[in-house]
Amino acid sequence: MSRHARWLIVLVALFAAMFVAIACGDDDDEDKTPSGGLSGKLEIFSWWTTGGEAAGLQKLYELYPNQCGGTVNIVNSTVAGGGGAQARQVLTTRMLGNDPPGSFQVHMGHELIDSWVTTNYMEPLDSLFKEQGWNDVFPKGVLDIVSYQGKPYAVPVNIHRANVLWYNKAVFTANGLQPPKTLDDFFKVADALKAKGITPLALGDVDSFASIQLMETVLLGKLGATAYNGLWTGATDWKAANVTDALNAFKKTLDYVNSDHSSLSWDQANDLVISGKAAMTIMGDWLEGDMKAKNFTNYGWLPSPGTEGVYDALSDTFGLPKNAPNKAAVLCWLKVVGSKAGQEAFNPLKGSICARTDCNPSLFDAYLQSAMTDWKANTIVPSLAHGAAVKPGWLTEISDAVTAFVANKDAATLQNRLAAACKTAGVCK
Amino acid sequence: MNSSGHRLARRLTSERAVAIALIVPSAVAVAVFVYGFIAWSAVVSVSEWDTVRPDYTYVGLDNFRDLFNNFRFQIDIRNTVVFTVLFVGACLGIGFALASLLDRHVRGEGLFRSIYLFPMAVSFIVTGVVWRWLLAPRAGVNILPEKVGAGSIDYGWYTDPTVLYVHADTRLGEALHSVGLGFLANPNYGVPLAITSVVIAATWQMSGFVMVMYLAGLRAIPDELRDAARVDGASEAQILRHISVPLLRPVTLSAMIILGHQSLKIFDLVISMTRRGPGFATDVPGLFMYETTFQGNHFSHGAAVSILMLLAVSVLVIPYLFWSLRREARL
Amino acid sequence: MARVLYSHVTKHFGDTVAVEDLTLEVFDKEFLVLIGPSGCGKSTVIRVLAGLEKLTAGEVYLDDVLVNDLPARDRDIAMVFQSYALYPHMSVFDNMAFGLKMHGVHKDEIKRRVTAAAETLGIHELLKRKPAQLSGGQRQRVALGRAIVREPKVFLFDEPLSNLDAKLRVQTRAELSKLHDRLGTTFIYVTHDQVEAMTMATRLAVMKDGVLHQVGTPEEVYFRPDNVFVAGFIGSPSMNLLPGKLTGTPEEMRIELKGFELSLPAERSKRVASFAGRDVICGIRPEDMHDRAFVRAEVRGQVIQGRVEVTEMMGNERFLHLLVHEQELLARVDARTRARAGQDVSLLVDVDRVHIFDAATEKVLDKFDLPESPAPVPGEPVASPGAAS
Amino acid sequence: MTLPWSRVAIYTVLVLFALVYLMPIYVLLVTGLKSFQEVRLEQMWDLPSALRFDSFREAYNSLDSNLANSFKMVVPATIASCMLGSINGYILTKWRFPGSDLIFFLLLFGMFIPYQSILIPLVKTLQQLHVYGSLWGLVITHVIYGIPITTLIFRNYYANIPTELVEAAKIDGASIFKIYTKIIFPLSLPGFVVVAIWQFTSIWNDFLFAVTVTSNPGIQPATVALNNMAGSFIVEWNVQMAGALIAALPTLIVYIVLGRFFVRGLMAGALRG
Repeated sequence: MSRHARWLIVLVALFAAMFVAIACGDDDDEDKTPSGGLSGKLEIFSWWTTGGEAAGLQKLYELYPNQCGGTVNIVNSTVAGGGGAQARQVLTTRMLGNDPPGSFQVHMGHELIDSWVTTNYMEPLDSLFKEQGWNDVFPKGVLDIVSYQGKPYAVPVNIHRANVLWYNKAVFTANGLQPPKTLDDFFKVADALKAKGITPLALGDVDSFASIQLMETVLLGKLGATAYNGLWTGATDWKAANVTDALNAFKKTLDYVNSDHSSLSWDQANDLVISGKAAMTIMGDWLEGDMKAKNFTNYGWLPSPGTEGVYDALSDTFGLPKNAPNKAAVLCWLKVVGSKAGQEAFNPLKGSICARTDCNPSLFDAYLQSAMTDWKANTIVPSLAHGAAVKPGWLTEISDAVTAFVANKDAATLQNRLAAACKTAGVCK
Repeated sequence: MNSSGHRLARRLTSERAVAIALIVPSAVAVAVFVYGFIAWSAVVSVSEWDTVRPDYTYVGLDNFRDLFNNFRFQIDIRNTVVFTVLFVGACLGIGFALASLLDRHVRGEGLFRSIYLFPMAVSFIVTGVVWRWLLAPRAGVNILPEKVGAGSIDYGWYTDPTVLYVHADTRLGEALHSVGLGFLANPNYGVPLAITSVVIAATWQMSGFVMVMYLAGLRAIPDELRDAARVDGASEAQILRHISVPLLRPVTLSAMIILGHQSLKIFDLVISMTRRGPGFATDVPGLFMYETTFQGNHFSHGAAVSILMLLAVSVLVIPYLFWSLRREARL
Repeated sequence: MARVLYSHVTKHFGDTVAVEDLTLEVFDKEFLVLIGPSGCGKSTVIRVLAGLEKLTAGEVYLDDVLVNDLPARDRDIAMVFQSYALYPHMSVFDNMAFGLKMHGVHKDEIKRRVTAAAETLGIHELLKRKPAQLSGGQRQRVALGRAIVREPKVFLFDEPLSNLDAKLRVQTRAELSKLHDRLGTTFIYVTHDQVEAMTMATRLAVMKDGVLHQVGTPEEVYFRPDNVFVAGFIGSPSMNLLPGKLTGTPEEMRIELKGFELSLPAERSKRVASFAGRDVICGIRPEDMHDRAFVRAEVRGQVIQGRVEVTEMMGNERFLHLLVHEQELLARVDARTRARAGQDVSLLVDVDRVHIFDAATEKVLDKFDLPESPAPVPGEPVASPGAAS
Repeated sequence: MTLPWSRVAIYTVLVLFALVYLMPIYVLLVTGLKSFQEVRLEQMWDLPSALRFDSFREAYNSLDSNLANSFKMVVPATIASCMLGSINGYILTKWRFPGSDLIFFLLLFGMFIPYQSILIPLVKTLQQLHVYGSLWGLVITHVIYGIPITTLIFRNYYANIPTELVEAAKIDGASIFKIYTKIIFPLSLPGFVVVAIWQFTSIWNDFLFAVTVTSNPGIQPATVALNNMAGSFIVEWNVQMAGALIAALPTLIVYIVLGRFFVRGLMAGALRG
């Protein structure tokens, strides 16, 4: 009897020890800030894994010790894929699991506000903004988008433009065509190209954001900035005739894309443009980095058809999660991100323009200089595909409707579903 | 005798207590992590939890109602049915064919068996990555015939958005309509071609397993039975039909349950190979659940999907578990 | 009418030899029993005939038709397997009907034949059951019935009684004999049990290591074994075999054994005289050693001395385990003997029925004539031990 | 009995199938062995002109820490699974008590549930245990959800060890632990190998738990990293293929070396065929 008891005790002790070991096992990266400077680990979470964006991020890391001092060890934690979709899934489980990184990349607008701010996962940054004088260097429009109830919650690092038409100059010259400025032009040019056996528009929507973004630029081209903005506020009726027209134009656009679009990523679609198999592609301006990475220079750009004078913007931002490990180090990271030096170092590599208005244009290439000009002159609208325009739940429904539409090309159903999604989101009645 | 007998008896009872104590950690772990969590998910599935912040406000069956009205989920149900039928059918067919060929005293049987089975050792993620390239429209098997000078194939595989279904305006569609089955003439009851690519990859991975099961089943049939049938005048084909196949019925049932419940749960393969596919042609509840929950933050909807998946699996598995445990008890 | 002829049949499985150069004729309507120790190839012999094994060499004729390449289903043969090989998923009826269905027999005819066979075998009540619901004996009958309904040219039996208990075996043995008489068909029956073989066979074929050693009626095989193997294998308890040497003159030959010798009667002496000087093996069946108190008068015997190690009472007789000049012998004597363990006894060996084999070839040197069987008169004491010599 | 041409047909079919089954491995290998210049989709099937390990090197460079994570997780999880399964199997076969069959049935059902249905509570619970996002959390998860299958395999294995052995030992006065350590455990080696291989393979190959429990890329196991690599835009497909092969290698080696035990685990997983 006593023998058994002994055995049992040993066994129970083993189990208990296992659990204790497990529970305490990973507390080693508990970050203390010793007096005299920053130290410990600082985990920066993003989906910038390759090319110019990774290089730009690296530049920010290099700036960090200069600006912040101390011995902080920056952990670059990245999740590739899906235009950030995978990274967002990972982030969700981490936040849910109360395992936030030091700071993470998030699109400004509803993606930031509805996912993280209204749910009380983020610290307000009003004192940081005041201390750094950022309220004067970021445009008012941008400040509004990163703020909730009057307080900013994230530091924007860059501005991207989603409505850009990129084209292969050689293809156009060889066929005696002009790149299209309006949708009507576009269809004419596209027919001409199609007749010659060239894919008019390259699309790679294995990640659904590409087709949503295409739809968004067509909506913008057809409806104009005001009506487009109205879609997200309820001011524009989703069932209206002009929306029907716009969606039909979107449908028509899809007639000119490569047949294997659903198996390609956007950069693989760009390969078609580079090789001349396709003439154009509509993609955000991060595509320029891909062109450069592939040593292709003979490209031109225009605002996507019908969107001249409108800047369809998205921005990457960084914020401070509640319970973030090593908070002091994070705050300094945010200072680096928002600084002029930081933005001037990061953006030329990333292929985006500064969110600040005081960056030196001579650091940027021809496209980005033109974008900086447009950024100041154009009407700015939030991007749908990149979470600026609507909250994530709504975007998911739009995304589902578009994914189905791209396969079945049923514009009426698409319109119904988009209208219903607006209602579900509580914006439309 | 008495005193020692008593001592033995007492020790045996106390040892039984120890035995129970030994199984308690596992039982508790499973009770909490399986049954407790299922209950928890069920609670979430009838709650309002719609952001990253938990919200357990009770909303009844609203989430389930939403789901059945959600066109993506409707497509997922269709895809699951189509996938299950094709996948289970292909695995059983190929597995049985290979097993019955290998059972005919084939030289190098061990080698063949290892080759057919090795995909089982590989993860679905690897399978997905590899077959994504093998079935890519501009690569893989499409350009394989070129190597023998036969020209390339132009087939879209998992990028093909075509859904085969009975169109309402065809004669068959009208016939269905006239017998009150008009609703079947709808893409929601069709076969999305893209999913066949996933079926191919999944079959590549799992058919070896079915082969092993069938081979073991065939080996368990006494040779004398087949000899008896031969003497009784049956040809090899008749032996297969009248003796082997009926005797393999339990194997077939086991294989169907295992493959079937796997196809209801499938997730890894789809996420690494095709994701949602064109127009959700390869979307499945597992992926939908994952995206809805961790991308769309609709936790309550995600939980509802998972509860429905659990119900579907239970309907399949619980009777089977009863059946096989009873059968085992009889043996 | 079914005659089977094996002509120089050889069957190898890889390196193992199952049957070596077998030539054997099975007559129409006979009950031939193939007997031998397990692994002797006897099952292969019938499986070759059934068409379940392909020959390595030789020919098999069924009614003068060469059937070497004929598939099993075209041979018109039925077989009862050791395990019965009942189809577990079919009812008794379907089991019996299966072969007929395969041969395209009409439904009504199938029903008639199955019912008739079931009546004969007394399994009419069981037709709807599955094999798993039957007892061993019932399964055996179903297996038999499955063969009978086929009305084949030849019945093959592969140790069909070995899974039955002793009592059932005795009963079924008799029924099989009756069945053979009634059907008037050729039976080929494989067994390792010599009681089955002796009781049912019209002829016995004794095999060992793939080689046929002797074919003959049960009497021939028992009383006049061709060689040491057959002598030792047939008969239970088995024959005592002692090494010795044949010596003497044509008038009186002797077998010199270790520690004693046996003198042969005159007529046998004459027959074996030419083998004088050979090393031989002397075979004495246990029942040919008698307690002198209970021996029939006409037995010509010679007395040997031995010590009783163990006695086994069998009821109608008693086995004596003897040590005779350090050789172990077994005698099967009258139950009334007074010999007991530890005692010395003198036993009378029937020298007319001693078997003599060549030690080198193990072939028989001299067969004795089959005895007439006079009514045994136990209890008559015999004259002097030396009288016969 | 069988005509030669039918033998030919059998072998033809078998060989054709073997080629189809090996096709992915062929592509993985030749792609991984090509230089970057040679890697083009159109040349997918061609043999490399010279052996270059560029792709493998690159894939290995991006996966090495994840492979290490996988090993760090798989080894303790497998060992713990084996121990728990063995004890459970022992109790459920040799020390049955009223209700033990019910417990077994309830355990068994855990094998079949879609893990999606426990995912959300799992995340919350691991967080409360302070193991969320760590390899330990993943180890616990795998051990617990491995209880059903390991118990089943051991139970079936121990069912074949004659109960008389245990009864004899009881009469000889051995305790429940002595019987285990002196009789059952020494006879269990094949069972342990089967379970270890099974758990090793399925834990190594797991994706769903890995992606939800270890969302921090620094500690993600190889399957997740591979999927992320494949999902990435810029990573070349040849590197993905090489990565796939590297990620599959440990289980493939186990399969090749110990295939017999692997099959036994499979069959046990199939309950009684």
